[in-house]
Amino acid sequence: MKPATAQRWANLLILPTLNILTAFVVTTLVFLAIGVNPIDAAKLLVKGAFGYQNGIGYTLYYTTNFIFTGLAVAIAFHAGLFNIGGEGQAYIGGLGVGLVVLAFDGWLPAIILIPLAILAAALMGAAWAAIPAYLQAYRGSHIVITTIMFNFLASSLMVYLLVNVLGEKGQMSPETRSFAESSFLPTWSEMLGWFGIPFASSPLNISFLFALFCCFAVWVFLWKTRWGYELRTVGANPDAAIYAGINPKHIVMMAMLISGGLAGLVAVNELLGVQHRLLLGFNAGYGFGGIAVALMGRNHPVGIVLAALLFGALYQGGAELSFDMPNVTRDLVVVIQGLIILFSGALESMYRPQIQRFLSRFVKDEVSA
Amino acid sequence: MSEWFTLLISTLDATLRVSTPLLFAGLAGLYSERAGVVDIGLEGKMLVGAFAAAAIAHLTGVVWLGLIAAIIVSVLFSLLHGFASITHRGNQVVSGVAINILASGLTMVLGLAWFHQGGSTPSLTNNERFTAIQLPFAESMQTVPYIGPLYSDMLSGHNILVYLAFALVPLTWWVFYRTRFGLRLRAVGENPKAVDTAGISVATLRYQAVIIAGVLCGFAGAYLSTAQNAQFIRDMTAGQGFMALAALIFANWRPWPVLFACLLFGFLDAVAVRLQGVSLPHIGTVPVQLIESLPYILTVILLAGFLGKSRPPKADGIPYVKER
Amino acid sequence: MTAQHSKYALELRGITKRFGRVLANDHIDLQIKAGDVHGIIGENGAGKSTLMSIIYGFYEADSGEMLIQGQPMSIRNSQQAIAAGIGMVHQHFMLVDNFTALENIMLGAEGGARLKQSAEQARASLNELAKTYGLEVPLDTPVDQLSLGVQQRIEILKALYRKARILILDEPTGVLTPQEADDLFRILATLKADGVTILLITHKLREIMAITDCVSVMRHGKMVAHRVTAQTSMPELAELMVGRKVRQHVERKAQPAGAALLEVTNLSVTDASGVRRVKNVSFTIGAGEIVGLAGVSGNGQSELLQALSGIIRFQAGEVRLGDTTITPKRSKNPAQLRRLGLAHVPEDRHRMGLVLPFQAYQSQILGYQREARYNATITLKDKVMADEYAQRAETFDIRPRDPHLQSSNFSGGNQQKIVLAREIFADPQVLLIGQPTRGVDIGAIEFIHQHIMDMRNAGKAILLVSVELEEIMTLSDRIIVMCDGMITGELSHDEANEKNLGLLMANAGAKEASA
Amino acid sequence: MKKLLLSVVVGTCLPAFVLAADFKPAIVYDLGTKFDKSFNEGVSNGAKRFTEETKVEVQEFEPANDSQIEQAIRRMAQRGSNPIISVGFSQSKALETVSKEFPDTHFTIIDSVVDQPNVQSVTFREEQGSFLVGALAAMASKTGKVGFVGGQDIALIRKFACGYEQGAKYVNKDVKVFQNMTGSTGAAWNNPSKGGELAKSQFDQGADVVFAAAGGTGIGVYQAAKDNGKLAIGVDSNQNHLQPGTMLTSMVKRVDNAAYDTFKAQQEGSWKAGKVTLGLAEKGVGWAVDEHNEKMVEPYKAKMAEIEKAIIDGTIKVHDYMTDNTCKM
Repeated sequence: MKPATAQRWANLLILPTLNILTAFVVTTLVFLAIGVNPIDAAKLLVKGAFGYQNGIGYTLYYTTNFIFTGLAVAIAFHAGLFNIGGEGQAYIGGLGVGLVVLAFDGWLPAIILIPLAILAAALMGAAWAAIPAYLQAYRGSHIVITTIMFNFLASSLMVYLLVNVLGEKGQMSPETRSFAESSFLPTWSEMLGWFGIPFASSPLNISFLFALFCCFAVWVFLWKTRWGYELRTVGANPDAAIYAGINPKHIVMMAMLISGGLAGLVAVNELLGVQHRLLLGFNAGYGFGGIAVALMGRNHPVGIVLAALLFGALYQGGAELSFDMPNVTRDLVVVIQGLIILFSGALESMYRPQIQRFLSRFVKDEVSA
Repeated sequence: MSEWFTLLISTLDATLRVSTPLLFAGLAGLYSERAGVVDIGLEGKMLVGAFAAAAIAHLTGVVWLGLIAAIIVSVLFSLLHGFASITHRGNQVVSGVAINILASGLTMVLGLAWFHQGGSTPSLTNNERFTAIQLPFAESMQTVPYIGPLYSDMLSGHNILVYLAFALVPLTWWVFYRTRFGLRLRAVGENPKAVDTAGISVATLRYQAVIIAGVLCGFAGAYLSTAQNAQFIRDMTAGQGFMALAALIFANWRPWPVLFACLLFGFLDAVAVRLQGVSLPHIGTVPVQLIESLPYILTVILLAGFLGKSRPPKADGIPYVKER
Repeated sequence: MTAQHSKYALELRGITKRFGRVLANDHIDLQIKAGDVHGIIGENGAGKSTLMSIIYGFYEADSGEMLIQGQPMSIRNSQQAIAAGIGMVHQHFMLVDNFTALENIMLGAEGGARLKQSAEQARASLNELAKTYGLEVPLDTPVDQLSLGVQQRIEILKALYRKARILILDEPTGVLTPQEADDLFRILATLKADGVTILLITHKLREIMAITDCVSVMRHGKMVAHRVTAQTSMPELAELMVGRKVRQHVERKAQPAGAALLEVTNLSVTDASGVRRVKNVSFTIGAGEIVGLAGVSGNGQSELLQALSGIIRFQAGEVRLGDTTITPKRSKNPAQLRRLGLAHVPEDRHRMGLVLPFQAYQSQILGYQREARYNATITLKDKVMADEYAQRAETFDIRPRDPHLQSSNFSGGNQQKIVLAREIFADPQVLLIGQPTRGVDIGAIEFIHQHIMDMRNAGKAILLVSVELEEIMTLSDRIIVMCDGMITGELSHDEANEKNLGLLMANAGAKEASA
Repeated sequence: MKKLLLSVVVGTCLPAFVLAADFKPAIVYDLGTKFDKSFNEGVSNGAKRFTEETKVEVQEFEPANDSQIEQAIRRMAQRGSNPIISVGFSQSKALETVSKEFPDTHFTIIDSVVDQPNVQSVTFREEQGSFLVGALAAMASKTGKVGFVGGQDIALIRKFACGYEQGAKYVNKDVKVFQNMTGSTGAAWNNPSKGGELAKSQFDQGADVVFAAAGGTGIGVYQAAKDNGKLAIGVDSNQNHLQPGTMLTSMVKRVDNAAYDTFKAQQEGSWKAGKVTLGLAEKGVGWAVDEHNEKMVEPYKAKMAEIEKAIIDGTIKVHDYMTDNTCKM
């Protein structure tokens, strides 16, 4: 094997696997600390996530959200940006869905209404990302900080709107009226029903396919188009980008608009697919989950689908776990999420020296200065 | 004395209480970031500190042990951050995010397993908390017009951690600008290579800085659960770590301005509480959400360069790589 | 044998250092006599700086032994080196910009935990040092407000304040004006008189001849020769540096310059910190002409190149490129300039010329990614790109030929060929070339020079910026010289020699050495 | 054959559990935690009482987010739980969906109305209970100023606030009522620091009795009351024991009874679908008197009884905020 190839495999496969394994080993320790048998828990978790149709439905439904936010984080990452604002962008994407559906669901047919709502989700998500992007590109404000701030601002804004403007009167919780059925996305069980295949009812809807399509589109965009080429150039070497006549400011804007738009699509799955109304906090946790997914998936669409599936399974299996193990709550999934971000992200290179040494034992070659 | 004055005093009194955790965390961030280590994880460290303080104070009945536990646990998380970002040169923002998420999950999982109260710790009695202390002459000063209430109602009657937080500001200034450690700390955040070639270990300095940050976050956490409140509750930091980060940026990474930024943000919070539903002349009712968002909006505006120039330490967030 | 040790201030035995797969220092042996000025010469990338960093404890050697004043020492960090009496002035100064000179000098040698007393003590002893060695610096001004010459003095003071008896200077004159360089040599002479051992790293032969007692030559990570300066000559040293006769021959056919393709008039560039880097520069390049731009690095050549290629904006003057006039108001970005027939080989291929994580065939369209032949409606035509790369790899002998290999996995020479091939194949009218052979092995140099000459012969206008006088003199039809942002003179190919170029580069007497 | 078998399994497994009719009660809690010392905990206490009496285990679940609610209810139904108590208004939409899928399962929803033939909807007249504690607060106040700290700013909490204000004004029409909501998101139920600050700001303005209808946030309010030597009123469950001497009383909402009664009724076969509204008359709401506050409220007991009677017989009409989203006095 050539050293370059060996290196690539190490980066692509061995390192990420070791990192995830470490995260799981630590998770096991946490299980032991709270007196839960980790093997039983793992069995239950897997069974809950994949053992029956309804469980699979939920797993894939969560996966859908994580794909969207994972892609959002990844595309910004390729442009050298760290978008922590997925949470807020998803939220404001929901505002787009809500406004469109509430305004038009009385008279527009589904075939027009749904695409319009999807577009609104993406546009509003993008708009919310546009401000930090502009400030980064043209005013040099650090995007990590501004997107954090914009998460809080999105939350305040949505609360204000839902409580004072959009909220349905006489309703307990601050949420809008239910959407008309013309805005509902077909669920998996409905769609399979058309072909005579029975599938248990679950929130899994057509958005999942849409998310997979987005993965493909992002892959084509990043690696097969000149815009993706320019975006990756800016991320990898901003000086080279300027040299190549690429305006990094435009790329920052473009990357963040796409990123925000993708994050906004969480609202499509959640609101058009499942909740059928605009409500508070439907975005909770997916923005930050997206960071873990992107890091774990090495910012590649295929990796992101796999990582999102893992997180979907953790969410669903974790919920299932708490049915049977009173000591286990959803918070354990949060812990696992944190550990994965830690080991796949911050401590990404922890094992690199060892692997390097291991490789050099087998792959010999020397280049002098 | 006018009602307005009384209201002002009570608002300022609240400002001091609300600013205290921000100040601890803001100073923590100051030490860390001036040494070149970005600290998004203030929130998480406060949270684990709060949990440890409440848990240990409850179990031992001694609040000081709770404080020590908070410091130890928070420092452990700091060391984790250091391990990732100093030893392994990982992405400091990612590490911070991980710490926040980990803290949020871990406090709940352990709290639930140990106390079976939905993640909260049992309520603390007054003996297990930091309670108000009266400054000397607070009673007798009460009657002096203006100065009296200012002293007895606003300055007096806080718990020891409040006074400590404010005392830390001049101390930090002194450390930064009058000691060898401060000189090195400021240098390592600007040009770590210069520090390295001067024969000082960059890693050791940065570890020292993040450990101090951990200690201060421990104080902030202990304040939340054993002084301001009397138990730990899920996610009780409620974004204050990020608010502290905003204050730090607003203060342009300098000690005294950190104090003023924290006081400003605390004041806004205190005002928001009092302004709720009140109709102001000419303006009408200001949405509370707007006032609550003000610190964030102000920080964004500052970052955008409309309120002067934000100048972070040059090496802030950049891992120090010695070899080429 | 053991008795002799004491006469060496510093002795290295078998020092080896590896960076990843690159062997930077290969079993280096070196002996430095106490009180000598000892020169180390070698081309860029020969491993000089790495070796010095090892001596200074900044890097730790993988193997080998070091003796200081005859005593074996293991130096693992700079602190130990400082304690052993070693001081170093780095090529890029190790100063904290917003600290004062005093704070910078004290850093790491404060004396006590509290600053105030130690600052007073430091001030007193620094004044003493300044008097002894003629090293006056303003102690209370932030260093970013001081000139590079003064910053260098601060660096020397830093070492002396730490009682250094062995002083290493890494390329000390690269950023200095000739006057500042003279000052430096005067200071070094004083230090030598005081018994300080000095290691001078440079790739400038003139300096070696002027000031050193002994000289060691490095090439490709190895120590290849040791000479007593008085017993060697510049040609011999040059040959030792590059490993064979340097004087290259590139076929030059007489060719009168054609119509002006690039006309620069009164161009001025001010950088972000408000310093004027290029001052009223005017020149013309005709078709079929190579104009060489010589100068000590840091005298505005880089800024001029970047302004001409559209990477940075210029603030005054105008540039005529063919029929197009470019002014500060009607500026053009690099993409627009490329469409106007301007190509640019940047000075630093890693920083600008390539995207290291990209595969070779992707790096090879950098700057041309929007050209129609690479683009289908939406996607890039990978096949066209890869085929084109294969063709260029053949023509330019880029090894390996694999278009899918990551750009970072090519050697420096081959990386440079990728960049050069890209810009030459674009078939520009005007070609800007910066440091075409920096860090490139000898074989490739000749190859690259030939291609540049071929472009000239094909009637292109070429601006060649290089710090290698040899290269400039070999290739250029005319040579213009820059100093302190201004053009100080112009020489024809036949007029130019190292002496008159050197005079122009120093712009003799025109500059003040003060801060 | 395989397909047939599968469909038989799928087809039979759901009703099979129900038909087995072994008695498996279940609760899906409101978002937030079971141990909120008020609403959820009330339901939990009811379940505990039932378990202690009958030795029947109650299956419980605490959902993490909105989508888990529907999942949890469905999962419970699939496992054959019956009846299933759905706690909190945020579950109404989920329950509406799931109840249609399991027509043979009995559901009880607390605090909301779901109009299905197999759902019992239990709501409370919080305004009546709040009126009572408002009256008590006004009586106990020496300054003529009382406070209210709400959790999330939603109609239900405004209903509490409105009833409280009416009660206070009934006793002393010059009374000043300070009202604060902790916030507008779900986090407002769990922010004791903010609760404490809000209470302190009301104390600073002269209030000496404060009523918190704010879930976990209330803990901070009571703590602040204790630290400042003021009085506080608890909510939902009897919270008098939390800070004895500080807690004037608690406005109890007998969700524990609602839960207990649901299970009991199911066990006895008397469970009925439809709307149940529990007010003072039904002892669904009220004010708590126990050993912790007996002495403090002694002077007001007679007057309170009088008001209680007046509300029950309709002499006092307490306006319900939620009927028109305004608080008419």
